[in-house]
Amino acid sequence: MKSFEQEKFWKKWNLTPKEYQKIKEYLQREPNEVELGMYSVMWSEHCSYKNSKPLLKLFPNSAEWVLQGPGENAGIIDIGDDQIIAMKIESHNHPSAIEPFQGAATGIGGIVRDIFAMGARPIALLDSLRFGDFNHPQTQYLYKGVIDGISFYGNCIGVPTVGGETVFSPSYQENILVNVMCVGLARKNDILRAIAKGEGNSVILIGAKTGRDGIGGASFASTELNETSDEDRPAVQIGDPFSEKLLIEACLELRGLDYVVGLQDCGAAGLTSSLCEMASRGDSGLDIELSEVPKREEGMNPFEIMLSESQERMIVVIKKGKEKKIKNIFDKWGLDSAVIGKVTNDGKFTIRDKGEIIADIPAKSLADGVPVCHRKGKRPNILDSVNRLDLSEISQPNDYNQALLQVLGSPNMISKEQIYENYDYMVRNNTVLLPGDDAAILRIKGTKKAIALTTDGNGRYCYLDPLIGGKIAVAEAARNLSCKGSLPRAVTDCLNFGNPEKETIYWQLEESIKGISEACRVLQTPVISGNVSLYNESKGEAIYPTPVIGMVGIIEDYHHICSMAFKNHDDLIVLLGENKEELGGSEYLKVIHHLEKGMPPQIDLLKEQAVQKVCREAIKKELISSAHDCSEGGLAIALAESCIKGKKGAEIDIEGKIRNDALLFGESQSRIILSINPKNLSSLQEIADKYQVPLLLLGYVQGEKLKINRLINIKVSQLEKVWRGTK
Amino acid sequence: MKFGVIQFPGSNCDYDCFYALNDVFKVEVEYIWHKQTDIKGYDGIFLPGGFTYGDYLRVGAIARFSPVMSVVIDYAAAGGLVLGICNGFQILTEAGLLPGALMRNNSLHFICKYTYLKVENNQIPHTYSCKSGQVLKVPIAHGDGNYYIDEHGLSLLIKNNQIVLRYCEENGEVTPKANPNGAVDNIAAICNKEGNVLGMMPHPERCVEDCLGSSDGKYIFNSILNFIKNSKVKL
Amino acid sequence: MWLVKIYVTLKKGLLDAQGKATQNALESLGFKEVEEVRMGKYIHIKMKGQNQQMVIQRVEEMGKKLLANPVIEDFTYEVEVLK
Amino acid sequence: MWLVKIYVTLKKGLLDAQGKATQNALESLGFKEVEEVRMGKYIHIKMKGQNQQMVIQRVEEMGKKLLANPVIEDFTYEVEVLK
Ligand SMILES: Nc1ncnc2c1ncn2[C@@H]1O[C@H](COP(=O)(O)OP(=O)(O)O)[C@@H](O)[C@H]1O
Ligand SMILES: [Mg+2]
Repeated sequence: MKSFEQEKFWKKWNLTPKEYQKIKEYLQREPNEVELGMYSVMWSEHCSYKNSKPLLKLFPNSAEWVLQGPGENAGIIDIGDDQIIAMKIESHNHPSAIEPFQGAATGIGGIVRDIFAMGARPIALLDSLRFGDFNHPQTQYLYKGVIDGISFYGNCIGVPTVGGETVFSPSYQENILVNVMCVGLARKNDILRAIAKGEGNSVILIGAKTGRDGIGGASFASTELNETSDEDRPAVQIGDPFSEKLLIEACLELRGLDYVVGLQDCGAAGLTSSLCEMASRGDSGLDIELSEVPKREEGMNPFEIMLSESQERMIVVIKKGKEKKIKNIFDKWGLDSAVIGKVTNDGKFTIRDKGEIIADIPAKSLADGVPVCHRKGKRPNILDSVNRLDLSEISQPNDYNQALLQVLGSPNMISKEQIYENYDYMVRNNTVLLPGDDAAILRIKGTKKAIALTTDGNGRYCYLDPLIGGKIAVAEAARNLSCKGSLPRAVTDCLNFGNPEKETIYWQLEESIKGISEACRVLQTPVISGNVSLYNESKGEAIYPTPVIGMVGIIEDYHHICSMAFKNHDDLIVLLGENKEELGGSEYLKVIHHLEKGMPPQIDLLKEQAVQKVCREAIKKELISSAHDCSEGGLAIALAESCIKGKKGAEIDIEGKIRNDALLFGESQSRIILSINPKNLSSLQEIADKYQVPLLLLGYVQGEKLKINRLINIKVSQLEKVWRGTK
Repeated sequence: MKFGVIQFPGSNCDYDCFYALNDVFKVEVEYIWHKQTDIKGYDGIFLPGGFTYGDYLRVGAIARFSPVMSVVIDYAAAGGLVLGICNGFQILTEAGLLPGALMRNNSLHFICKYTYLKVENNQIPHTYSCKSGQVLKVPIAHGDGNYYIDEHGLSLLIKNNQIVLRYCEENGEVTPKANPNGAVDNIAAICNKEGNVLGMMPHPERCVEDCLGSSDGKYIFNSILNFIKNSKVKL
Repeated sequence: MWLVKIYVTLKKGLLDAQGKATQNALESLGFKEVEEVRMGKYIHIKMKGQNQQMVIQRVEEMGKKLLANPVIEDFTYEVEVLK
Repeated sequence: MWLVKIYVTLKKGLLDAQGKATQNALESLGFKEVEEVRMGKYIHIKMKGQNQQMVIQRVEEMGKKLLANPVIEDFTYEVEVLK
């Protein structure tokens, strides 16, 4: 009888028999329902990484400049002058699919809390978005909702949203991706940690009151979306950016106070997760009294209080006796603060309701005790045919002007101005290179330094070959930074995949991680934080494997930066790198031939690094007028963009050793287009020779038209209309 | 010379105003907490942009009742120099210091971008060093910048020369296309009858250094500084 | 205890961009029978008060002072007793 | 012709930050008798329709499809004849 009942329990909670066994071992008894619920959320993929943990170990995550790798709320690098940058990316895919506005808004709220929990002031946001087919009515609804949600929340809290990406593909029709990245700045001494220690110290809950919203959100994010997901709907929370803004300012006042022990946000799995993680990091225990938690509603039961995902809350642990001082700070900002318990040294997470113990769990078992799943992957057979692409069967366009306009005007290639104009990308007066370029650049006030930021990832490449796709994601992010003049320094990654319990999905995950790891090693950009979002499936169909790479780079002097716009007539246009006959996985193949096939472009990471070095050095020496990396859409699109941005034409003449369509639209890697005053050419050539990078003369900035090899001859004003979607 | 920048709950350009005054123009500046009720000794008061009280209920509606606003009203009545930027402008209209109201942008979207502004009135402290008809490149960043006033009110604004800046094309032409939000008569900034209180939607504090893409905001700041230097009247 | 329902609407003659956008959206979803849409705020207040007249007086005050901006908005309300 | 008044409110239990802020503001203005404020949308629609039942059916559809998001919002409505 009894065991039958229990089985119903753990099944209801998405736990496996093995996990249930393990829980009994930790507790030396049967868990009660509250305890079981807590294990269930903490041991979900979303909180525990039980499927991905063994793979994440492959990432390189240390370097001289890395002060904090994975394991805290955000990673941290040293940028010199006693200053640090904190960064982290996170997904909010499932909530956004169900309630795009609030889902995206609370996604911003969550990632921002991760940053100021480290004691860093949030200074920039980036959003990496994937939606279904552009013309699908559902897509329009989701897309507008997500962008309005980001705009609503990010603008209100006064953190500029300076970059991101937006990709449309039927692969994401039922599972949109909303990944948001936040970057923070602090002095070294201001860094706070999410730790609870020191017997008798006080645990204080600050910010918003706890309500019934979002209960079970973490486990909800760890299952597939299906018909019954509608019933999970209350798992969506409402964001209050005004409270978040106050919370940011109040929490930043905690910096430098010697009685503050630790600071942590309440994210997925609410109090359960934030408290047990703090205890676990400090090898401590906690004794929590639920009746002290400020509640928004009457009659909430212990379970609801422990698992509520009400937004805009933080936990601070302080030295005993300083409670009044903390209260004064939060009172000033009009925020609630309540002492809800104390630190103990028995390693136990004890929860009471009016004194009565209702859960008593070894904190470490909850935070880190999940049995890790070691899975095996298998390459999907379907790739055999998908990877086969016979170019002789692909007809070349008769009219290349038409083809260019078609690719340029396709949803993935057009200007994203209509999106980023919804975001305040200037607040705080640091954005020296605005959105719309390869990367955003923010100066660091009080120094000559600046940081460059980007997010990149190509699901189609990863679908065709996750190893290469993973490498390219990193290489492209780094290239975007290098061609603005910045040295790539660190990565935060968001791994968006299907159900890892399937062998083929696991294979995609494993291969992608291997690719990312290798590229990060070669390009010296350690992974310092990240997030995993699995189970992005519906009706058994997984999304394209989509790792998103967020990257930060450093610029020593913000006067030495370079935008993509052509600046001066009669400048030479040159190409760093080589054009190869590679059309697999290209935007051209998709838009013109409706094919998503072949192998993604090859990548040689050492050559990639050399190309980037040349570009950085040339910018530093002030040799070049513009730089733009060649990526989706190929050479023709990159040239068109530089023309449009600079409102100048270009006359290009390239020796065509490869098919014309591959020349114009192929997506060969490791290429950067520069424009340069002719008098600087020999100096550039020297640098290129030094790193053995091919330098190819393409033509001149000239006139009002883009002309390429008698194939293309279009007025820049017409290109611009198509690109801006105003045609 | 000393300025005050008011900090309301939810202000988020307070820091940028402070930075512009302190770091770029090197004048003394202090934050004024919204609960403060003594604002003597300042040569000018800035109401910065942001989302006071989250813009909940209505933009500027709740902040308008902050304790500090009652003294700002007195300060303005005594002829003190006041500049409300963006949300600050919205608060000033709610408080009745400026006529009209700011409604949702007609696109229903937040808009952040550079705009061009034509100086229509250079006879007030805030535009004292601008040329009449001068075109300034200054960014906007707002969801509710659609200035509304009824016809009678508009005729009074015109008659009293209270329209200070209008949205225009790069060449200074005031056209419907240059109007980013639907504002009546392309209005970007207005002043009170006396000319000592200015409300503007665009953000001059965001363009005071060349590296930020424009430094035309300097004209507004320099106007204020020059005016005060030359008038030497202390309030 | 009293329940007060307050409706804040844009003054007649003002362009109601949100209403217009909603009307267009309804139309494109096939609701062609819709002739006009206007959007406003609905504020639902529970309050104490000795009698209906006093409540009405207070609600009028709230409306004028804070809940509506007379330059662009009108407000109306209904008052009910709540046990 | 019909006049339909639709009220969209946040589902019970969800945070109503607008309502809360408005309540605080009312309180600090001296309206201490206010116990709860909730904010919603008021949508005022003029539409054609053969009879009340048909109108109600269409309004239900509009509400579900566009005017409210059932994940977080409830809606109610009243229907009146207009000449
Ligand atoms: N893909 C990843 N790569 C590197 N680190 C990761 C990755 N996913 C998660 N991490 C790290 O694991 C830790 C826990 O992640 P997460 O639960 O998402 O953080 P939080 O609890 O702050 O939301 C963090 O330090 C995070 O940086
Ligand atoms: Mg966290």
